Amino acid sequence: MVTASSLVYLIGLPLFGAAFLLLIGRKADKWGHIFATAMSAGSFILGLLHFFEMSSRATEDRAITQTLFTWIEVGSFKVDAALLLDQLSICFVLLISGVGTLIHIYSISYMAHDENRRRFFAYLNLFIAAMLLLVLGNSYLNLYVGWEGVGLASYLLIGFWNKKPAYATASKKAFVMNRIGDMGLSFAIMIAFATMGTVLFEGVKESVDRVGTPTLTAIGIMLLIAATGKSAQFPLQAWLGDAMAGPTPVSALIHAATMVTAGVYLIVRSNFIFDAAPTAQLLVVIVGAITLIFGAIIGMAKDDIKKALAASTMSQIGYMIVGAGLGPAGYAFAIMHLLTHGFFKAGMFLGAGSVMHGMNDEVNMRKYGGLRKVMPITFVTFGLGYLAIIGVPPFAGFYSKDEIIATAFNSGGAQGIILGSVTLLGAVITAFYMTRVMVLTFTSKARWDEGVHPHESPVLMWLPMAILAIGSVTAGYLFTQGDALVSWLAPLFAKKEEYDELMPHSVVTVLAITAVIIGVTAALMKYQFKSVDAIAPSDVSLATRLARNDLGQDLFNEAIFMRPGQALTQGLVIVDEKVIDGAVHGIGSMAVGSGATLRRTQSGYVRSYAALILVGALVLLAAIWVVTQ
Amino acid sequence: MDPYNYLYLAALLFTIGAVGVVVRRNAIVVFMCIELMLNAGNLTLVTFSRINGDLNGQVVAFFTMVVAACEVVVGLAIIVAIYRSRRSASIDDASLLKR
Amino acid sequence: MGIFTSPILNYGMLAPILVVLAGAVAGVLIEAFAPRKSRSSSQLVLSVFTLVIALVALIRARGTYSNKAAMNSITFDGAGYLLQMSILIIAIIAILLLADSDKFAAAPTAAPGSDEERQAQVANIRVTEIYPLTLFAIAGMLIFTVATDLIMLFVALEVLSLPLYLMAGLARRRRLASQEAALKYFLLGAFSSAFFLFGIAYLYGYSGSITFAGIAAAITGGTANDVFLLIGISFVSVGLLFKVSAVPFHSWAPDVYQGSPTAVTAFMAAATKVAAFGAMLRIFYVAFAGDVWQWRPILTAIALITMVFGSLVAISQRDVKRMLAYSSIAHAGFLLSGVIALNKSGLDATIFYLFAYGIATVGAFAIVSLVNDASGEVTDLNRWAGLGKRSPWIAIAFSFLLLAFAGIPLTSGFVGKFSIFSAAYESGNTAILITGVLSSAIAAFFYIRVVVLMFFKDPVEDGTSVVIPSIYTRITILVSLAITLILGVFPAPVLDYISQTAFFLR
Amino acid sequence: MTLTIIMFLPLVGAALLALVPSAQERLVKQVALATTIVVAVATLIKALNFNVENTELQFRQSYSWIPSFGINWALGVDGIALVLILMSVILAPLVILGGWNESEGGRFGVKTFYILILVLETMVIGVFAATDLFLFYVFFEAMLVPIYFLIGGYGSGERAAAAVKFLLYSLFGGLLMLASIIGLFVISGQNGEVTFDITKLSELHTVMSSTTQNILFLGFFIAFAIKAPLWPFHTWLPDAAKSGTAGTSILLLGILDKVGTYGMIRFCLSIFPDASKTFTPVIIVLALISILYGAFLAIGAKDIKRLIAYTSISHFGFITLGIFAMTTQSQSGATLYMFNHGFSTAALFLVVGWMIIRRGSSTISDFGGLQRITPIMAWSFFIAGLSGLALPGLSSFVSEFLVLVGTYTRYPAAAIIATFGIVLAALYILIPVQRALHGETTPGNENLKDLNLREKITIAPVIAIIIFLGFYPSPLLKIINPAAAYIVQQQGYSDPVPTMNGGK
Repeated sequence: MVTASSLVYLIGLPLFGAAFLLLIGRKADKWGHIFATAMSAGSFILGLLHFFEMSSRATEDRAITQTLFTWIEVGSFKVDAALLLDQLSICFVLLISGVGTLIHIYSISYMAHDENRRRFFAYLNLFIAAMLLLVLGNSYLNLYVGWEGVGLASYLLIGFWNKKPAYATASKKAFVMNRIGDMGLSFAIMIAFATMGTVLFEGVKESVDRVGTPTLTAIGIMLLIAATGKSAQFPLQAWLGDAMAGPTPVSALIHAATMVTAGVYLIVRSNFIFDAAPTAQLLVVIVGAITLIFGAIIGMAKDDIKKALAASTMSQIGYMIVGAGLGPAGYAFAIMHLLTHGFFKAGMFLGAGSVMHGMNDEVNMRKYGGLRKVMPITFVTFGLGYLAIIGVPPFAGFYSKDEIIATAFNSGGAQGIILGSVTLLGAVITAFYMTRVMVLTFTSKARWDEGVHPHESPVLMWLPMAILAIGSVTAGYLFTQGDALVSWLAPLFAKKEEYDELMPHSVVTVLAITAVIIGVTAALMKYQFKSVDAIAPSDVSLATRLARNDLGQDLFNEAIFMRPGQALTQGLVIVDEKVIDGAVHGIGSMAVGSGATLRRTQSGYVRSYAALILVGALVLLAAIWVVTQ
Repeated sequence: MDPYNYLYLAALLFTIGAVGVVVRRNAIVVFMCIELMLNAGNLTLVTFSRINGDLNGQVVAFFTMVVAACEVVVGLAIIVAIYRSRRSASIDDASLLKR
Repeated sequence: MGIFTSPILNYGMLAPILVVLAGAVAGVLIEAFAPRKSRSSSQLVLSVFTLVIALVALIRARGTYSNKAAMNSITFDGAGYLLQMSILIIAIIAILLLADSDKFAAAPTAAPGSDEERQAQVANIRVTEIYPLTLFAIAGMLIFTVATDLIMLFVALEVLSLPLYLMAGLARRRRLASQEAALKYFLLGAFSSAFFLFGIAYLYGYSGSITFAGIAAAITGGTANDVFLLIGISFVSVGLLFKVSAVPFHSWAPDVYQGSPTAVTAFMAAATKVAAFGAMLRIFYVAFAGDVWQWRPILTAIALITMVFGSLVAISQRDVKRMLAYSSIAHAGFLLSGVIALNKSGLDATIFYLFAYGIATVGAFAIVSLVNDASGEVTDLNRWAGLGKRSPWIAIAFSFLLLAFAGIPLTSGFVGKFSIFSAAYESGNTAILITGVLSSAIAAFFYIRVVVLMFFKDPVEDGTSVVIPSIYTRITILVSLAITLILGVFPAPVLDYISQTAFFLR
Repeated sequence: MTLTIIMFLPLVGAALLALVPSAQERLVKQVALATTIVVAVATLIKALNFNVENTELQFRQSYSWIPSFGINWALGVDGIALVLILMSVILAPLVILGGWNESEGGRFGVKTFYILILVLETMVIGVFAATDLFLFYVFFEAMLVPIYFLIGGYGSGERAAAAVKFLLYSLFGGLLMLASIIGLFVISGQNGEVTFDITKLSELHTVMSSTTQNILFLGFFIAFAIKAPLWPFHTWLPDAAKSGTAGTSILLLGILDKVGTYGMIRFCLSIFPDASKTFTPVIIVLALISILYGAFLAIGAKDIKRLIAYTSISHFGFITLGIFAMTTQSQSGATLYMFNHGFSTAALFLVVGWMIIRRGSSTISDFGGLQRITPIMAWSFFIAGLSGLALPGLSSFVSEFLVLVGTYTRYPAAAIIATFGIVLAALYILIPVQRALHGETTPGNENLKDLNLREKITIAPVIAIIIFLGFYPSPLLKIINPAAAYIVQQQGYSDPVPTMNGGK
């Protein structure tokens, strides 16, 4: 059927689509979107073929590699342009190209009135290509190319409507914060090459047991930094909220389903490093836990539907990171949550887009309400996603989140209890803020602005939402059926250590469901059964205000990085002009000045010249005398 | 008498001449001071000739006198020319060229 | 004693000097007897002819080296041959500038603005005494470089100086300044000659000999009174350093360069420098070599001060001739490093440098003489602004010569600088090397300033224009440019020739 | 076709130009363009014969020039020199084509502009191909003259002052180098025949005292640090870049400044291995300062051309770091960086030049919203900018990463500090991108025209090269690697082995 030599087309199709659409220009305005969608769909179909092919092979033969050419070879540093498709990457390939294709379809309609739709689709294709490269690269350096490539695509798409300065700034902010994370990845690669002489996943994996723990810890921490940048984890999380400036399909695809989960991929891919570096692993868990709560708290206070969803994304990825930080026990669940999240979060974002589409691009949920009746399909699909994310059985999120909470509780000792409690708390808050979104948007009384006539979205938009909703409903069940996903991925990871169950799985399930009920109830009490103001109340608690301001993350960044950075820049500009160039000019003027001074000795009087000669002669005589003595 | 005394005398004459060049303003006087220096040189030469018991020094002195005479010719020509233009023989007046 | 032996003269070796002297005498006769109308042209023809014959005679004499060319007074050796050749070549191209007699006073003896002067101008009297004067000066220079006894040295110094004093005062315009230049040059020149003579007396007193060989022998012997030697070396150096315009004996140079007629300045700046350094090389290499540890530190200090001083002061000059004067002071510093090196490469390098510098200097002053307005030459640099637009070729030529002075590769100046600093470093003199390159950097500053003025400033319409008065000036400029370029690009033949030829007979 | 002939081809073109009447500007330009294309093709053909297996100098030619000083007209190239020559000859026609109208309105007329460029091209080939130190120096200094007139005669603003600053700075460095060259010359004479042959000079270090070596090394290094501007010798560059035309700036930053970094490899390292070792810590610190300092000043720059100049200072910091980190990766990376920097700077300056011509201003804030008005120009600028921030997939990433990874294996701390430069790079590129391309249309920009055909033809190959080499740098690396490895080995270094236990 399909062989390894076709792997390149997974990336090649969308890459070609992007390049072609950008180069051909306006001529393709009429059909560019279809072309791009076809490229993405082609990638998905090829991915499916590969999946079937792969599942038909024996477990140990499943990973395939395609080497295209030698990319960089200098001395012992050798990196091929090579692609690796294994059980882990195929999951991502399908997620990326599948969800990607759906969002292409959705965007055809969503962006129908944008004069630059062709360009938008080119960027989407570029993103798909870069993201596929990220998950298909067989070395950290290849991954790095995709890693920055998705950053670029994200930059272009966030700033798609860059006429608005705030949007342009948001895109720049995202890119720069990502670059900080990328630095971590660079360091990781450098350390790996310096200590192991290779940057291939395989090579590093083989070398792990010959490298000291401190080195592995360092690599692990650097990879974690990279992950925090890309996946908007604490402390590099601040860009994600602003990234909502991009068109909503972008938020769905890049900033919910795929790109932001790259950090999780990186950590899971590097499982062999983290398994051998407990400190790094602990840090991963801590970062995940902090972000989980951090995002959830922000989510409770946001009135902007997209920002609320973005905060939720942050929080959900926190779950995944926690899962990935739990070692062999958690990797598969992290991936599972990643996949289910891909479905339901993308679905909800598309739903949000659909709402905005119907509400004249209004994003403030306080201006929504009562959309249940006018946008029934959106309500249903969004609602299914909602049930999935808060973890109502048997929806997808229930399975994946439940497993992470259980694994957290069972990771042993005080850590287990703390982690378990944090994840449970997260579940409560998730239920609360998602219910809030749900209520404010769909089920509360209408608070529409005048002249707004909400309507259901066209089929091209609701169809992808429906498909994703089906995924949100069924994915969890499918993945856990006979431990399908866990055993699919198992060959990649070390064997789970047997541990004593601190808490039986059934207890965890009960606790989780209880948490959901608490959260939902609280939200209903607050929003469903009370009237909601169309204008956000200003007499709110400090906590709320803090949460509205993203817990001060921007203030913090501004105070700690931006302002000092600007001051440093201004200072250096002055130093350059006054001190360094000043010194250069100073030397110049010194020469000129001393010349002008010495020039005065030339008085024009013969007698003074004669005196100079006389003195000169005497000095000469004296000097020779001195030398002689 | 110790011939070295003539050396001291010559040195004194030379110094007087040199100082004269520096302090006097009249071109003619300055020029005479230079002549004085040349003659101090001559006296030195003759003295050394005596000390060394060698005639060459005296020969040099003769040449010097000839040269000094030539110098007078050239020098006076220049001084006279400049006096005619400026109606002044003060060398301090000739200070157009400076800096 | 008592028996008079007639001196044995080697006429072959003396021929160049004698030819030039004869030409000078003939010039005087022409001045006295030839009709006024044809004087100018016949003097020019005579002078050039004389110099060419002298050059031919010189070339014929090559290889026949002896330190008994005129008893012990003149030594004709490789170095002398090369120096004399340099002087003659420079003189030939410089004397062509004198043909532009419009630049010289019609009646030098008349007071400026007097009736006498006006009559002379109306009668279109052209001064032609300058040719024999120049020839006399050239003869003095030729002797100066080969003189090996103190009498000859002193006489040659005066023979070369006295005509120059007069020539400095011959400018047609700005006569007061010109006369002032003559007066200053004369008084200071005579003053320094007195030092020189006094020094000679003490050298004689020290060694009991008037020949260089005798002095060298006395130094090697080391039994005589060192104080005499010390005074002798110091005061002789004063005279020589004055001639080469080294700091602090430099102060005449800017004033005289500026006040003199530009053609005279060209000749003086180029040829005198060759002659004075030629004599200096000979004295220090032949007579004083044994005493090097005493004078080297002092001369090194003077060389360093001279380089830096010349370069620094040149920056603030507003007059192109004064600027070139200070530049020549700086170059005197560079040249001194060749003297101090006291080795074969120092000798070779100094001779090459002198020739290259002399040629470029003549060319540069020739170009200066081209920039005129109604009242004569324009030497104010500000009025040179935009010359590149007005007459690009002249500006390019001048820039090229300035780049040669600055020592940019592919010009003769670079090869010269390279070889002379190599020689200095070879003798272990790192200070000279480092100061040399640093002051070259300072010097680059003012050379480039002129280039900027000419090319990047817009011209001011004030009547300044470039006038090429005669074919002769054109020849001078072209020859000097060609030699400067050839010596920069293909210096090998000349360098080889110098290194094979240059030596001192002791 | 020998190197000498290739080298003189531009001069022949210049001579031809001199014969063309000045009034026929079009013909003048065509002749100039044709000449540079011929040179580029000739060089490419020549390069095909280069044996990549061989670490020795190839295409050698040597004729005696000034025998008494042991000076030869000696040419030859190794991989490093060849790559730089290729870069120069490919950029030359693009400069002419891209700045087709730049020469008009200059001080010295159209014809002179192209004659200067062609003369410069000869000297550039000479400076990279010279295997005789003296010959190198001659070109090194003589090169200043044409570029000086190009800046001063055809630029904008305070062009004369900028040109003088450039010239004096360079002359100062050049003279320091001259002092060192004289030193070497004399020492070579004291230890056998006088020579300027760099192969022979590289054996001299065994007889030099370490003090002598250090002093002579400094003479060379400072000259090169001025040329490639390294902090704190950099202040001439922003002025010169701002004042020169875009084409001049490409020649200056893209090509001429490489002579500095090239000189460090060719002369500082091979002639003074011990001194290089002594000064490595200092140089690495200077390189790091340059990287960060250049980046910060680029962020603070208000003028687009000054901005590019400061980014170049940062990039030269990377190159210098790579050279002195002394691993095969960093060394190859540094040379590749030089090549790539040439093209990414060329791309930036080309586009910026067109922007400035259209807008009549080089102040960043005068632009705005160009992406909508002139999309192709904006894209070109954006891609050039991405290349400037070393985005993976573009050529500069490969070189920057090689430098970093190579440096890390020997000097981890330096590599880590340098890596912060990549964050700053994102800022200094994206800030002007945002101001110039995004946002509302700034008044005065409404009617700007997008790139015309000539401009598209110019920028296309540059961008193509940037992208192609990002994915497939092997052709260049194959040429560079042996030479770079040879230099590392010649310095007595070998790559640090992976520190893990047991090895493979």
